[in-house]
Amino acid sequence: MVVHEDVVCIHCGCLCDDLVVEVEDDRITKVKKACGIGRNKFLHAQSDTPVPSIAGREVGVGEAVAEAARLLRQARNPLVYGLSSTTAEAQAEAVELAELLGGCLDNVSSY
Amino acid sequence: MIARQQVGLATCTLGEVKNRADLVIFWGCNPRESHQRHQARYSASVKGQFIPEGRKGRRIVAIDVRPTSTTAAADQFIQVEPGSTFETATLLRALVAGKRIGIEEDAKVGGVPLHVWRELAEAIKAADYGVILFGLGVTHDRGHDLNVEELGALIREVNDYTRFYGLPMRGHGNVTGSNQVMGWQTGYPIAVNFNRGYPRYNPGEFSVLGLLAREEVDAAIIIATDPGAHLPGDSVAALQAIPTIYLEPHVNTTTGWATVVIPVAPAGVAAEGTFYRMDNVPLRVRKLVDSPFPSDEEVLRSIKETILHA
Amino acid sequence: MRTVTLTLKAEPPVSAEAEQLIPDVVAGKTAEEVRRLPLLVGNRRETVGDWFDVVVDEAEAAAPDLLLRGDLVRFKRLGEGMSRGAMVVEGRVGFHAGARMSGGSLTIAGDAGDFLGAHMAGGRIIVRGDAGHYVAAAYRGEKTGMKGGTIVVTGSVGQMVGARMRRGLVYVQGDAGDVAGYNMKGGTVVVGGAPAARVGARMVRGTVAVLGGEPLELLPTFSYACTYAPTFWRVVHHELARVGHAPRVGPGVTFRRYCGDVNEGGRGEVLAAQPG
Amino acid sequence: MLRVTNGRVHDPGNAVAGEVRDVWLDGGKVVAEPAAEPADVATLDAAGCVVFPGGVELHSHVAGSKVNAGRIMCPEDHVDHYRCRTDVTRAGCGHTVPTTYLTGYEYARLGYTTLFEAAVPPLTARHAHEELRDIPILDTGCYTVMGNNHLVMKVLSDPDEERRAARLRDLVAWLLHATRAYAVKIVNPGGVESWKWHGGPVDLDTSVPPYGVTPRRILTGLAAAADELGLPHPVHVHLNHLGVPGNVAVTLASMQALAGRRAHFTHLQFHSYEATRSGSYASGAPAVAESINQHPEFTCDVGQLVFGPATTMTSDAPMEFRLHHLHKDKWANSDIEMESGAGVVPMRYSPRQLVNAVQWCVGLELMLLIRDPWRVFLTTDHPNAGPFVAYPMIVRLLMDREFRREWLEKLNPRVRRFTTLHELDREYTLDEIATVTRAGQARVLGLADKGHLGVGADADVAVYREQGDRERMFAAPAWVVKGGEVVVRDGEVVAAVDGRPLGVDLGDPPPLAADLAEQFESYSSVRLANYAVEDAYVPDQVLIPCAP
Repeated sequence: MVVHEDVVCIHCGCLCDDLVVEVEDDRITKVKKACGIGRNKFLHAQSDTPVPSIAGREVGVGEAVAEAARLLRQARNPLVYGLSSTTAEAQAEAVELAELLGGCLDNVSSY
Repeated sequence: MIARQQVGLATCTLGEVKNRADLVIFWGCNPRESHQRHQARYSASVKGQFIPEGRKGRRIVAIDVRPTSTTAAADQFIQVEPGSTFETATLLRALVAGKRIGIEEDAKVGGVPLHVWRELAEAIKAADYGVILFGLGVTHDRGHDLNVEELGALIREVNDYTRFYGLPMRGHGNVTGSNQVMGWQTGYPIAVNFNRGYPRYNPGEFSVLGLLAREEVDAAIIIATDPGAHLPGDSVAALQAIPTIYLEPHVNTTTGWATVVIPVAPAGVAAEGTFYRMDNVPLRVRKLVDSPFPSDEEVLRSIKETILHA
Repeated sequence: MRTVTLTLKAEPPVSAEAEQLIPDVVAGKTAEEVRRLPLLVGNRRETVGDWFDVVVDEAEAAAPDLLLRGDLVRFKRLGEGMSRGAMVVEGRVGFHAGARMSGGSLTIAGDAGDFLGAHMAGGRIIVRGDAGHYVAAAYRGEKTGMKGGTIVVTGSVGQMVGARMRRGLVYVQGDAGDVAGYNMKGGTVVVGGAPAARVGARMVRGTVAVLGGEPLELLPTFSYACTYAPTFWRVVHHELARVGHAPRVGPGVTFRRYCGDVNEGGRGEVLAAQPG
Repeated sequence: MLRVTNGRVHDPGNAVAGEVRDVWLDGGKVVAEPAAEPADVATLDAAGCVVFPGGVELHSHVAGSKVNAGRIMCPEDHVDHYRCRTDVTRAGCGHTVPTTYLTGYEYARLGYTTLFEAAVPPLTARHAHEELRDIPILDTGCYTVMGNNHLVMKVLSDPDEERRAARLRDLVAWLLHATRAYAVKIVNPGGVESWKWHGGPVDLDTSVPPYGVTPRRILTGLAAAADELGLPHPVHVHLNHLGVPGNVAVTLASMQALAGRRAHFTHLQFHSYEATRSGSYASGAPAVAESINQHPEFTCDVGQLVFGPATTMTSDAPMEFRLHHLHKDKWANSDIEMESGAGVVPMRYSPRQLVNAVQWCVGLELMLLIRDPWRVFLTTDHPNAGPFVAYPMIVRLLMDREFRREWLEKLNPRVRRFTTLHELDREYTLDEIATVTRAGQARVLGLADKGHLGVGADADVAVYREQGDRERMFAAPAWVVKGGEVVVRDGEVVAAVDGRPLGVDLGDPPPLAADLAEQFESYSSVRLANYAVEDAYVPDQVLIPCAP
């Protein structure tokens, strides 16, 4: 078992950074100090994972990525949107993608 | 976000609230439900360097349209009518500055008697270090960003008397980071359009609700956000009418209909990187476990590279 | 008199930006030259000819320099920056119509989108229909919106009409949405019907005249000053009559005058026309 | 291998003053001329050009929380200033507060290859590094603000002088290491904390709550710590009373207090005002320049005013609040717990405004009256006194007294009563320009491989076509080479290489003292374990050695 101290919570804008998270066999087994919602977020982080798919058909990640690229490149005005629960590093990639596509870019704080 | 482009915003980090704030006004927010440890860590019961008594050392005021657990725990609850944030903030500006107002002494503003607002204005000026923590009840009330603009003007003007700041109670994990990253890479925090090859900005025109309502986009890629939970039904319908690519770690309603679903490693659990706290303090979230799937960052980079090399 | 007539062939799938379509640009061009003008459709650089039939012909003296036909709701920036000539659109238009315009006349027989006449400096815009939010307003972050000219909207407008305007005249024959005259620095907004809440909020100077009578939902930072028949109204009335849109309320009507916004110095005014 | 040939080389660090000679570059370094002509050599024919080392910017605000607050607050700054994406560059926009990518391209297009962000609060240091990473081409670093830091002030409140000095040294090393920064920055020492207590402006001997230390002690304590740690760059000081008439008194007193210690005084223009009898602005430049002239241990940069739009942004929160009251326009502020503050206010400087005209003259007076070009540097305190893209024009002002006279004619005529600029005839030489824009900066930064073209120097070179109009000459280099690669040709970016982060080698500094760690854990809003910036934010940071 690995105990991670001072873990930053990812749930809300508070980013409480004093969580203790226990991991066993690559599964999160226990979360201490978090609020109820934060604890659930960690405990359920590894469940209910979707499968990569195109129009409901299961595919590999590579194929899904290729189809995503094709659809976006085709579009005249694609929208890149969301970005609320991911890292700044991913957000930066999203910005460049929107720039490359010549599309629109927005996040959840515009309304 | 838009409001600070007109008046700016005087703000502070959460540690300043903790260490110094002797007056805390929760306006249109209910942290006891939505940001559950906020009061204990930063804003109410926490003991600060110059507020050693913690909760007893602060006066807590809650302004909301309905009673909540946050308003119940406040020293004072001012229950206002929906749609009155702007009027209220306007009145407080005038009262703080001692301006002549055009209503009678027995009038109500926002459904609240004038004398209550007078007392609040005096309490604001008498505080050593006051803060307004505002939430969706302000930003989603009639007037939207103008409410924040008016609160911003109030906060600014109170600084002629004492230190006084405002902090938005930002919601999901790293929404603050999306404003910051867009800010330094495009110059604008939201609502950017690259049709001309350079960033242009116009909320309303280039923000998600307007774009979808006017059917101005013909494909979408959504990252780390559930539109089913965030957007109104007609926006979701507009997304369903176009090819939509969805990067998401968990099954939800959107994974059920998105054209392309790409599962990702959840950020801060199976992928590391930077999150920005609601007060713009950046922290590093960690990779605690492995995921069978790549991170958002990796997927987005793959898509970008596929397009670049097509 | 030469008229360039553009007839929309098909509605583009996403919005297009048509700031090239102003008399200043098309004047003197052949039909072929007009067809070759660039037109941004989403992220694609296309041409006017891809989307419009273009005819250039001699017409009667009263005809406009530029006539657009069709439902142009997907076309933004029509008439943007025009400085001369007459332009007529027979149909709806998208955002920013007549924005930054400095002269000439733009007539829209249909509804207009947001930011109609934003930052306008001169000339005339007539909309026979409704207009969206931010008519005559300033763009984000800017201090000053409309600086001159006249805008008439025969229908109603959305929120923030006249926001941060400094000079010029806006006449809305119908109703106006919230915060009409927001943070005005000067100029005049006339609302023929009723404005919604917060009229004149954060006004520094300028006038919002409401013809539809009271009660008004005024902010507490406005105070009643007097009831009078201002000469200024005669001038406004005369100007609106000159452009063919004389208000039904006569030039000698009396108004109740409210001063505000006291938070911004209180030198603005909201006028409410009195019946009779 | 790359050869820059036939150019007149201005390399003041190696006493090369306009001689025609070749510069050979290989493996990212300047190398000696090879004995035999190598097979794979590319040549830049710099005939008719001057060859300078790459420019070094030691004081600019380009990355981090307050800069981004400025960008976000001012969309109107960006609308008419933009660049489209190209095959080699990212899109960007902004005039006084450009986006990170555009910042890198614009600096490179002027011939700059090294850049320092001048004020980073430790709590948001990750943010600064994230932005610096997104500034292409240039090598970058940043300074950590410490002049209102609670831990610093707590240590300084210790009456035991020796213990105080030792503990401060350890703390400074720890803070620099935790923030991955390059130097110690002091901003309005004690004044920002005082503002949080509703206190007025502080003087050198004002006792500042809550620890009762004085700005004098903060200044001298941190200067000594920087010296004793042997940091490559001395304390970088933004003095008290910025922008206030009569502040020349506190400026001279602070210099007196620091006499004998190395110190860099930044944007000195803003600190060199006499007060007129009516309390308005007059130049204090002669006295301040004389003080710098007499103290070889001091350096300064000027913070030259540029007429037109600017965006003021500093950690000096009370100063920004005062500025905001001039126009009652937008104002952003952020108090940062236990450390600092920040303010942002947009500005427009006008030549007809007497105050602005005086400020403009004061900057040039300092540049012309300080005799040693190795100790005064050209900056605009970007974007506070104006945007850095005005450098070519300022170079012309320094090199061309006729041009200066033309400009003086455009100023509010009363300015002659309050300044001495019209009496100054000095004209900078190309060598002196090379000194005040790169060689001097590199030297005071302790960057041995920058700012010169000797063998072993970094292969950062700027080649400008000789022209009588020095503004045009310096506005569009024929070539800029960074790390041996041509990144700019004819004033346009042709390759956007990555720059490298610059830091200082402090070894393994001792951990935070127990009492300070306890204080931190009690009153910070983050855990100590999450405070220090991780390696990921400064990949392959180049560590410059200290010489204690």
